[in-house]
Amino acid sequence: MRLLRAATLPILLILALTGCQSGGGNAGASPGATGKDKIVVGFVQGPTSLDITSDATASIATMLRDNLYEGLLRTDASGVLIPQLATGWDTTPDGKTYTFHLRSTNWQDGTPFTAQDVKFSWDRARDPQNKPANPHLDYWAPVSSVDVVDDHTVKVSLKQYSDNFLFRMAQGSAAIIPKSTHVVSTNPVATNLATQPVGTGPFKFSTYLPNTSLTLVRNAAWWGPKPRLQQITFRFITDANAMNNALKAGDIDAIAQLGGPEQLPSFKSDNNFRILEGAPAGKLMVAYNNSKGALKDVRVRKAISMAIDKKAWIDGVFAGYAVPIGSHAVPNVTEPYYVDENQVNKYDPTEAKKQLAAAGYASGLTLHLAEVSDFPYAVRGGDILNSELKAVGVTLQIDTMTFNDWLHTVFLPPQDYDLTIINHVEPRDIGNYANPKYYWHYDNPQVAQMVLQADAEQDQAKRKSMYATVQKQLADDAANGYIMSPKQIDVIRANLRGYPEKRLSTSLYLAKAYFS
Amino acid sequence: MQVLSRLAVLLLSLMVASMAVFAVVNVLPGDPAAVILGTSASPQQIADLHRQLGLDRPAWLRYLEWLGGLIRGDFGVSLISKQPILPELQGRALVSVPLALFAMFLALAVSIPLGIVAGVRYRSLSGSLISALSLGGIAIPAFWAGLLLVTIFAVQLHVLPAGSFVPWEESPVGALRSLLLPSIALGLVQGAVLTRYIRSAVIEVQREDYIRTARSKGLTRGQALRRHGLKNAAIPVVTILGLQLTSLLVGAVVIENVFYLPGLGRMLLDAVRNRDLIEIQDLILLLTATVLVINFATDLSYRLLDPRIRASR
Amino acid sequence: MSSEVIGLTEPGLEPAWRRRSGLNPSLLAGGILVGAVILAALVSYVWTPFDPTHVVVSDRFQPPGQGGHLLGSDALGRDVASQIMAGARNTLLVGIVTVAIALLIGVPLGGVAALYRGWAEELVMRFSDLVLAFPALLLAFLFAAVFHASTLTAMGAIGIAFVPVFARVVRGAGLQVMEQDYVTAARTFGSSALGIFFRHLLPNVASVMIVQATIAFAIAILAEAALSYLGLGTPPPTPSWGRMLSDSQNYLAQSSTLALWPGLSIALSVLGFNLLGDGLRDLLDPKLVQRIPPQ
Amino acid sequence: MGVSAATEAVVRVSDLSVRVGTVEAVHSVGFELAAGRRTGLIGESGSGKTLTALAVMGLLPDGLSARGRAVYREQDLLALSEGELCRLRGDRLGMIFQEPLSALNPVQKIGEQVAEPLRLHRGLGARESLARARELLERVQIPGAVEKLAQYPHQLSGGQRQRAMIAMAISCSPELLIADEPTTALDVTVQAEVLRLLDRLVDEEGATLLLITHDLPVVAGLCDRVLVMYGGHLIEEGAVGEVFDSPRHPYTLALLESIPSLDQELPGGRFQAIPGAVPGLGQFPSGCPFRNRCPRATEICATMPVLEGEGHRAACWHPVS
Repeated sequence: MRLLRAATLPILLILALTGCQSGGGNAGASPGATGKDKIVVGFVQGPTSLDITSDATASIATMLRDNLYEGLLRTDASGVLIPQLATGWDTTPDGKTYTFHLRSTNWQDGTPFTAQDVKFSWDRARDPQNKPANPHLDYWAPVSSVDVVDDHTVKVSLKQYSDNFLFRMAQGSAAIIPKSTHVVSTNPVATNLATQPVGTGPFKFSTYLPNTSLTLVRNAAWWGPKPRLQQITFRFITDANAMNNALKAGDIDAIAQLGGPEQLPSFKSDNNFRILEGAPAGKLMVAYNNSKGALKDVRVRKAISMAIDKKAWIDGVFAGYAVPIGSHAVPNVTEPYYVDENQVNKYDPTEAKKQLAAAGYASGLTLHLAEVSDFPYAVRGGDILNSELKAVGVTLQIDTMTFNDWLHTVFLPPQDYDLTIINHVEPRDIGNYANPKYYWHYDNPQVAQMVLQADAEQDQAKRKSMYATVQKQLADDAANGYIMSPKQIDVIRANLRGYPEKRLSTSLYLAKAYFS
Repeated sequence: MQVLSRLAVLLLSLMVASMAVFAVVNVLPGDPAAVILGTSASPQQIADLHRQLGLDRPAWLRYLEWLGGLIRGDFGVSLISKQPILPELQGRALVSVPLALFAMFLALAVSIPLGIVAGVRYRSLSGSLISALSLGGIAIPAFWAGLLLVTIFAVQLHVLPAGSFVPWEESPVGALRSLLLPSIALGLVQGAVLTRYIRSAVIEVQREDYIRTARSKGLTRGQALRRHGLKNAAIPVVTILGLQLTSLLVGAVVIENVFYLPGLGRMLLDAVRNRDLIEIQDLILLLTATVLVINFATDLSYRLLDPRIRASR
Repeated sequence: MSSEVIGLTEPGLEPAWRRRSGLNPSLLAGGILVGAVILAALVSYVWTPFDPTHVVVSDRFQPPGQGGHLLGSDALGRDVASQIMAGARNTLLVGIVTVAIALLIGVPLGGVAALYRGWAEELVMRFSDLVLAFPALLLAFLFAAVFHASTLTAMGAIGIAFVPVFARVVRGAGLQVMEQDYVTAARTFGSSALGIFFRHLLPNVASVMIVQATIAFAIAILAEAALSYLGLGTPPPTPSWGRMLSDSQNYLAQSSTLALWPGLSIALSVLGFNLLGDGLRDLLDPKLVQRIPPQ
Repeated sequence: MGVSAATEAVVRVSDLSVRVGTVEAVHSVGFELAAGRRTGLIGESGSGKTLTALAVMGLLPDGLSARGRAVYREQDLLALSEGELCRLRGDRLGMIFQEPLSALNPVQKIGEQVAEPLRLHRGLGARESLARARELLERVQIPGAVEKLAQYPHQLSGGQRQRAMIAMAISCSPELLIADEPTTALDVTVQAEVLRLLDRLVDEEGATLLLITHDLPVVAGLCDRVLVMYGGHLIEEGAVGEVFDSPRHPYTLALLESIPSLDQELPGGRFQAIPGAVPGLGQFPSGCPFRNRCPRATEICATMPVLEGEGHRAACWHPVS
């Protein structure tokens, strides 16, 4: 379960995958920045803070995790957890205690990295009183204590085994921050890391122009092999067209997550560029308020799910660059428990009408859609949904709102809405179904229990089958209108090597990148 | 003396405008915290934000603080980014101001010759053609003109960027290139409006008795228009120019969003979308102040041009 | 703050003898264009080639003329021609409501200023000065931020921005009317202010108002299109020309004609109302038409 | 064509017609302006007298065109190129307009405006021409000429403006001076002064004057000859004394009778308005334009009569005795 706090509002991982237009302007890049050892990468959105442990904007993790900040471990492209600041770790058989052996290295400001920093970082992250709060407070829910064994050894005790724990410690917000320099400033929402980030990674902070660009330079003292790039500039370009054009014009060298997939054909035909079609990530869905009015009736929810033509959405919203999903899981390495539930509630307007009639809405039904106008996918999806629901006799009232409004009316209490289109990009978030107060208001005690049990289950096969049962139940209940998982698509200059080929959205590791 | 009294009126207008902006944002709908957080945020959230914004204090005090801050150059802190607004404002102005100036320059460069030609030859085909074109130009929304220019020069020909901005520090040439299409889109439409006004001013002026007098002295039509007509024609045009600058400013707000330029217009739109009321308050007042200052400048130049007004109070 | 008494386009430049003879080409052309918009809007209530909101993704990006789509289809396979027709409704609605707001507030204000003079007049004039400092779009931005952005905030803002124009024209004309002997006579015989307003003032400013309203209509269309383009105007799924344009911007590479039709519709309607205003001015010959800065 | 003047003609106008669009407003007018003489051109508004003068000067407004001949020193003014005309205008041909406020450039200083012809035709520099302009202003008796040089038209009184206008017109000592109702816009007291000034200057310069006016006493006091126009036709001309004493055309008679008081005795000695109103442009009757208002009109008046007579000529089928 993920908690969102008012203090970290204008954020959210959901921003990540799709060209979100909120928050700030953008800028182009220096022409001819394709120098041998400098790279300019285009991002849709800049971070609101440079403190990776206080900002849940997905872009900050992608830009800074593994490049500037490091964690004890990281996920490689195949989803395998590999050592980073930890050289290795031991687990007790009950899975409740982890002992991390730490690398001997220095912070970018020259002070040594020790176990104290780890304890400081994680104790701080799991403290709900801390401000600014870690956006993923729930990652540390299973943790009972973090103890320093010696300068280079740290022991973490869990209340019970958690399958997700290590995976989550590889995420951005679990990065280790320096205790010595981390002085909380008087500003309640920012630390000194927010403007002067210090990490242990291959690149260190240089300059940050809000809404324009963030520049990192090589950290010569890094523990790993010397990065070939001298400088990385992340440039923020909100609009998909402007971004594509900047790449074509040579202003940038790569687009991290293409905003407008419909423009891919123009890159495909051009030998100067390579399209990196990554794994599907995120769950784009029509979320249902399971506790409201007609939507309490499973037949109505099923009817809406059946009215949705996933193929039309995949083509119309993501130009085909997405895979259909039938439940709350995506077919990629981060969610190995994925099962295909696309057979449930298949597109069938006739059956949808029957279900509605059975539920007593033969003469029609009016539902409200909370549409986030900041997200192109939500706007396009809203138009499609409107047309599809009209075909089965449901009238859609579209209420457009900003993402900020959405957070405060739909996601956070009062959670007053019927339907909303949203893309959940956080991996392994199926646990949200265990929380009946989550904005879907899905309340199924068996599912809730099974989700919690699955995370504590050490047996892989058993765990997998538990998750499969949950997925099946969610599909059968039509808990939400699951539609598709959009693919991670990066477009890069053809002579750029060492760029993560099939990256997960969690980080963009550039220590190995270079121009040929 | 008159200038001083005009200046006093300007300052008074600025005060009133600032009150109006503050009132709309802070007083009219009730609670800015509720506005920022959405219509149905929890009381706890609203109370938190109230404290953060200092809303528990009386409105007049907050108004004075805001105004005092503005005078000292303190524009406050953005609710969303938590960054001080002024530096951002300055950076954005480096995009918007050149954009507006280029567009105005372009509009004048197009409209002065065309307007004069159309005015002098208003009975001939060329004059009518210019007139018809400008009538069409008035009807074209600048943002559509921008889209068409993007289609032609960026999408089809790939010669100019479709948007985004190269900062001046990185490459002045790149920055200019980024501003070229938006300036053209904005300038052409404004130019069409101006052409029309210049044309009618020139036509009107040509019928004036003093032009006939000038010709009776032995000046040719062209000489009479140049020596006696243009300065007179400039008087109504300058008035329009003031209004045009204002609409150009507003047009720039829209066009920046067409070309994704990180200017004041984009900042304003983002602030509106994010309900960053502090930023909105600052930006709207800034733009309104610009409008008022432009009006003031128009008034002054009008006086400079027309001795009749200069003399009478 | 000085507002010029000058038309949007130049006053009738033709000599009187030519103007009187024959047809008024502005009136004719403007009438045809405006008539076409009204016709499209009315017909769209009973018939459009397709349901303008009906999505057929497999049918997207049809070029004009293909698959029964006269003007092609958009990124979701919706029929562009049908959307243009239905969009005309929205355009007219915005124009009508905007002008109505401006008239309903502006005319009484101007009337009060002319009838009562004194501090009432001063108040009205200072109020219009204040509002004039806020261009329509800025006002719309402010409203969108404080209330929820919708067609209503857009129309309200544009309408209010027009109020001073109407108030000033009515006041100006009203002052002239009040000087007339028959009005002075009516007042000495005890006609109420309201009576004078309706019997003498309104009929006298009617022709100015008609011309002014027509020109304001054109500006309102432009302003609403800009707001919808920016996402602060008409919300989906109601078809709107401004929003069609903003949609089309994402697909300029796929279909360059997508940006053409809504833009052309806006431009032609604006042109139509401008021409109609010019023609009406020549026909009715009011002398006090004020200029409204476009956009 | 009868030659009535003993001296040589400065301008000889013949068969001059002016069209306003498709409507003919001045019909085949012909007359001569004898050197050194003063000729009055009278008629009501709309009679075509100003158009005739403007046609001679080549200053007709856009949309109006002139045909015929107006010969000045062997050159037909109507056939000259704009450039050739410009060399004559302001130098050899001067004109004074009716409304001095609108006829002066409101945004240019008086000095500049008066000096302009001198720069143009005499090639004087800024300083010289301004000095000459001051002399001219003094000559037209504008008080405080030095300050006035640097003032704008709106700062002068009506009479001063007209004096400045006159100064401008005579700056190059023109051979022909056309004054188009030079005093109509002025106060009555000022009118007399300006006329006296004009009288004196024309004498001093030895210029030929064409004075356009609807003010008959002015013509009587200032001019040698008089031309009467009605409906775009020249209907009577002759020496002032002859025409005013014994008008031949019923219109001239009516005009004279409509004047309340005059130095000389009027036929009948009463004040009488001309019946009916002057028709609008293009709405005059065919033939004699006055026939619909004329008490003597008969059917034959449907044909336009020609100017007849020696020295004193009139175009009427039924002339007054």
